[in-house]
Amino acid sequence: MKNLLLASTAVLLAAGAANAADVKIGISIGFTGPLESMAPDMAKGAEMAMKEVSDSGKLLGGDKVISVRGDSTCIDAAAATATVTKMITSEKVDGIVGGECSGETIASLNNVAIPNGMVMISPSATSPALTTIDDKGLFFRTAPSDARQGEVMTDEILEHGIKSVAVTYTNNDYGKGLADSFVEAFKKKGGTVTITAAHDDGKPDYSAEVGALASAGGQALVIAGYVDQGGAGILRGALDTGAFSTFVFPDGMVGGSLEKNFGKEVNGSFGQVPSSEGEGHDKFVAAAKAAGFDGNGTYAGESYDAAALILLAMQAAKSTDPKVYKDKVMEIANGPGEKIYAGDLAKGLELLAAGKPIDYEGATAVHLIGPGEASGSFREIAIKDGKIETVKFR
Amino acid sequence: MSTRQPDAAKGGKFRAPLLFAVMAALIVMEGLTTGWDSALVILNMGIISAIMALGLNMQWGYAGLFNSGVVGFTALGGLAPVLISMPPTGGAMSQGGWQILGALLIAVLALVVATKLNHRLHGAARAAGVVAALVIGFVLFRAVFDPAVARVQAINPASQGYLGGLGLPVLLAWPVGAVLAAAAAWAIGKTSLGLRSDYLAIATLGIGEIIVAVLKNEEWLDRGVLNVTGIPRPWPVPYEVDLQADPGFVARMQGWGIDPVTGSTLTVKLIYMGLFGIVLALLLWGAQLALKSPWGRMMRAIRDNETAAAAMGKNVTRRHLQIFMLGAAVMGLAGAMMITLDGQMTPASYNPLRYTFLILVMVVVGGSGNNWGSVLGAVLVWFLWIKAEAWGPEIMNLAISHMSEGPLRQHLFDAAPQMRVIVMGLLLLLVLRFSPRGLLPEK
Amino acid sequence: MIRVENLQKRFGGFTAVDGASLEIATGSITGLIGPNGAGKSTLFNVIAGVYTPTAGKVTMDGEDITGLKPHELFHKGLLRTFQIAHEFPSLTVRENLMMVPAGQSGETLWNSWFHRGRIAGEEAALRKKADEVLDFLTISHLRDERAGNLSGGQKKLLELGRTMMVDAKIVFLDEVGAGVNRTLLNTIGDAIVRLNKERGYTFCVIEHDMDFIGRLCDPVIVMAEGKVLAEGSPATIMQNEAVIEAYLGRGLKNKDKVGAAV
Amino acid sequence: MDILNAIVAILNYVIVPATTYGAQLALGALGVTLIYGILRFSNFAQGDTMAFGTAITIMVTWGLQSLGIGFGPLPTALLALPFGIAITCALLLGTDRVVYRYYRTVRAAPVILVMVSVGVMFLMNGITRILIGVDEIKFADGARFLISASEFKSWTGLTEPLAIRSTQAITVIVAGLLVWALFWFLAKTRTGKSMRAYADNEDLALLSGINPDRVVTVTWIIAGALATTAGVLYGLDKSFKAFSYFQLVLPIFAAAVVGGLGNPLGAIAGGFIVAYSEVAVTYAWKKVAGYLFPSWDTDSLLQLLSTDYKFAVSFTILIIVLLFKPTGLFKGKAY
Repeated sequence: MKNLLLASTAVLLAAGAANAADVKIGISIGFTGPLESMAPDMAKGAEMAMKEVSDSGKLLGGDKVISVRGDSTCIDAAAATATVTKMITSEKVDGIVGGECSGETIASLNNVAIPNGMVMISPSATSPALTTIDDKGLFFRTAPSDARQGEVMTDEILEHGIKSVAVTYTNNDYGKGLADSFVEAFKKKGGTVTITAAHDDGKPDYSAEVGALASAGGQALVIAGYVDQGGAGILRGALDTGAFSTFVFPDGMVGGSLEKNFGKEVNGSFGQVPSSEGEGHDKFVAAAKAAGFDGNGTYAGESYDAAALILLAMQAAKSTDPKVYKDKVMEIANGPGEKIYAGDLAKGLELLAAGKPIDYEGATAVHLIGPGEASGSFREIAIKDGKIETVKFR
Repeated sequence: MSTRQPDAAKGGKFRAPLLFAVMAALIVMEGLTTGWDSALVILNMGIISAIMALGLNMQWGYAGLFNSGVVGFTALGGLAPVLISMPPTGGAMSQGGWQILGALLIAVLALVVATKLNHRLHGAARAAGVVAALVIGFVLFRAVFDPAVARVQAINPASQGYLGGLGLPVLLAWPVGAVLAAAAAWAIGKTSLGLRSDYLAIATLGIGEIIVAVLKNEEWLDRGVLNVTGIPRPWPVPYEVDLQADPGFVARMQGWGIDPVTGSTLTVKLIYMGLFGIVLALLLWGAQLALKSPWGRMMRAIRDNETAAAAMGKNVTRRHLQIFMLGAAVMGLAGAMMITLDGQMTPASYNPLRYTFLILVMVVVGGSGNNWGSVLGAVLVWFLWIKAEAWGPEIMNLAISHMSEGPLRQHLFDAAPQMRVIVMGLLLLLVLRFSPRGLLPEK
Repeated sequence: MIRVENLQKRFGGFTAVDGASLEIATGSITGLIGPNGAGKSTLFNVIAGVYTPTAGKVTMDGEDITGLKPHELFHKGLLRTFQIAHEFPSLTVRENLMMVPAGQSGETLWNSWFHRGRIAGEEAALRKKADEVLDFLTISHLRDERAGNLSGGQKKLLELGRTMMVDAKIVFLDEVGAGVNRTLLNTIGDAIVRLNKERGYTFCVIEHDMDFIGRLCDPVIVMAEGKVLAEGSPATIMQNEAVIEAYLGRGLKNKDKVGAAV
Repeated sequence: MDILNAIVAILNYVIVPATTYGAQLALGALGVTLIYGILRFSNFAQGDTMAFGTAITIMVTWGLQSLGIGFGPLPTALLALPFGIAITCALLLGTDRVVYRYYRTVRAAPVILVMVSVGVMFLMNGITRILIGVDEIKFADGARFLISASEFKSWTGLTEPLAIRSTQAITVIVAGLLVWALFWFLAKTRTGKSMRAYADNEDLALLSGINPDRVVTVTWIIAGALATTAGVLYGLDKSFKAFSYFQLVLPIFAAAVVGGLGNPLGAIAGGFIVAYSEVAVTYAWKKVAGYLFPSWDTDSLLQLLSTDYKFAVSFTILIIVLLFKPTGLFKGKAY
């Protein structure tokens, strides 16, 4: 105990030694817990944006950006609240990228960020409940709400001539919310949903779920899950048992591991990711590869954009005070002005410093609507020859 | 158990005040170094953990019942604020609410009939009768239940889709949470308290999981994984934004030289602390009186030796049920308080590592059988659990600072958050080995 | 006092008690002996409510008490001690005694919070009674010791003391002498005789130490192979051919050895 | 034809996956039950022991693969398995020496040992993740299918597919061999007999000259081998993820308790009971019913319980069994 205390004191002293003029950005995502495998790529995405800005030396006259990682656990609202409280009150961060899951995000937003006037930009919380939250203009997200994706997916499926599908979703607010909005939209347009079955992430075995889905039948299987999680388990089971041959992949399922682990087995399947036309995505993936992580990792690009938005808004507002720069976020994300893609942050900072407007596109073609959430322009993808290929943009 | 150990209570009567002073000093140090907001967040959750630990201490410390389903009781308690204080969903009752309640009644009736048949009939007729009652009950239940649930869930699914609550003050939900948990404990106790130690531990582990599974999947009840957000605050607790908008408050804070924003967050947390503190004090008062009374003596006797206690005329089964329900009620109360503090119910967040095993560590570290020990252990362990999250990476940084950049270093850095579970494991093992009666041994 | 009729207890295929019938007279100190595996302990445990019998009946003063639970038997005045001492180790010696009496109002949670005055009065009386018992047993000096720290013999005394906290009608003593030194055994023996004489307790004693049985008990009941073999005064039992056979096996009839063996 | 289709559907979605899963659970439950029988406590750290053993095996597998060593059509991990077992056993024996042995010498109550195993669970949980991280890892190589769904369909002309993965076959075969070896060991060898004697009556066994340290050591070694093998088979068949293995302890306990703690035969039966009921109770029987009774048209899925309650199924069985047979179906022990 005593040694631990000494250690912590030493750490605190060390932390205090950082340059007071530095900009600190918190990253509050679930490094432990059920989505722990997604967190490292997301954090690295956000940190890449910070490094880019630091290296450029152009943020508010050369401020360095320091990343403060915190574990939100994704599922434990109390732990997430404690983490964010610590970030705001003791680390004195100037903005937060996070949280990861919707429930935890709502908790830290309501309990800490809003009362303290802190800006939070979530790269991955997609619950429609966040649309209506009274956030005092402090909360944004670079991932679109589930409601929009449900409609996009419906159109896509019907255009493929598929009338009846089975749906499985990861048993959390993302999966359930997406499945709900999809099923509603799909039924409204005349489609049939044979079964809506949940699957839990990180569970040992999915034979039962696959069995139930197969028995219910349908022309295709919609997997509203995560490609690094239970979604992969379901997909593997459905492929191996020959239960389904066509799959529909929402954003959580479209990622590097889909190509890597399934490849040609899912030829002919299709899906969509929140993204739009442009060079941003490719540039981001290439930069990520150079930095040693997977830019196609789920929500890695959104994390990059979340961090970049905060920093660019600071530059535009000429202030690191969240209460001031929060008003610039929408302006930067939605243009008008020169388009800034991933990797162009230095240029963006320069333009802003010169008083010129920019339209931040970033890695995921950021466009914020309504109360500050991604507009929901989607890239329809199809799997051809084991590769994810872009079909068109919606 | 550890009762044959030499008396660990060295330091005599100053031991407890001293350790509590250390605890206070840690919180104060946290306040001075990291910030008072953070210190109060830890303390408030620490008090709630202390109440959970008190509940578990009643079961494990007084009576020797190994309950590894704490998570289930806290989750059930957490349901109460939803049922009590959320506004009712318009039309939900007429759409299917009554029908759902009717279906539940059918389920209960089927169980009662099956139990009665089990007592009345014999041999093959018994098996056939019980199975028939259950199957017919189940089919009827599903026939009535499923369509009603579908209709309720169809009501504005993005933000409602459940029955909603009664719209009453949230403070009422605290005792209700206790009652809910106690009711569940009654049903569980009736079926599994006769089991021997390890079997009870495993059965409760499973039951805890079942309760959480129900809360996660019954959307008509609590929106399941979609979570219920915006649970109103209890009576004296204001909202920060209201305080910040109140010129009187802002002036007062500025008069004291405190930033109004910080002042508002601190005020809210302090009021919560007061509320929780009152509950904890009441519980401690009750638990101490009970433990020191002949009731406590009888409980300890039952824990020490069930056979002998039965031979001395004590109804062990009934007493076990009593203490099991009492402990569960306290856990349910803590669960309701926690959901009130969080302002939302997220059923997916209930995992056994955090809500069962961590509470167990608190009780053991504090000193099982000692109420003050549970409180001390809870706050200390909670403090450590939160701080280990920060310390883990820092210690790991120190350890790997000599290493050159590379995949191994990156790997170790990424693994650093796992240090907190290792710290907890070590703590539990060290206490069990070297101070099995905990920091504050039972008197 | 206690009448056992045709009692039978089977565990799976094994019959431990096979139709035993016996009677324990009011005011007696009845000894129950028999070779290992004779079924004494099982019989004992059936009477004490630990096991339910497969067949047969147990009555107490004419009332059927078959299959009652241990705590219910306690309320009928039937108390017992254990072969391996069953003290409450973390309670003090005095607490071990004070917990015994039934109907303490402090055993109700409500009273422990809101009727503390009444409890205090009852506790004072109980404490006084416990101290008297400890005096009687000559272990007053141990009253604040944790029972777990007592020696084997002291624990047996404590168990005997627990039966004195209430007005027991009959007390079953299970191998009270096992693992107890001679001096302490004499103390226990004296206490039993005094309780029998002064308070009118009926005792049923299982014991291997024949000296002890011979000094205390009359009559003595002998069991073998789940049945009652013989009953009578210690002296007649020692001479009984069937008893000797049961202890030493057929073919060995050297009576000199019997005395040493049983 | 329809009947054949119905049978194949049941085989494909119920029998084959449940048998594989059951074999994996059975191995895990055997470890739990052996430790309970001989060391007299429920080992809450079982799931994390499996995770640790698998993590080591995966690391050795990577090493072998980088050296270009393979195992033909079989997964390389089977070659690495002995190393995984050896290191896991070393860890378990070390844990026993440092942690558990003390409690045996002071003859602590079983429930204290359960508590201690919770501490060990925390520790192993952290160690495994620090070693190999938190990501999902797939390490199966070699041939993927014994019978693939499309091949089966073209051979038989049935509408229903049947697939048997090679990992499923390996699981059942290896588990079968291991169980046979374990029972042979317990029944025939001197050490095995002394272990059984020790489990039946510790004091008597000690009196008859059995060396308790040896029994304990052998028990941990067997438990380590069972846990590692179960974990590796499971990881081969599905994938490795530290979090899943922690979760796995729940059905494993259910299996061990349903069968009767301390009874090896019970553990195996329990494993299959839990696996089959999880799959069968949540299976939607609509398709099978459609084949068998073509005229019966129903909208219902004929699903007893939604898959959400998969875990609840095993524990409900557990509780029902405990109510009617408090020491499990095969008469386990209670200390």
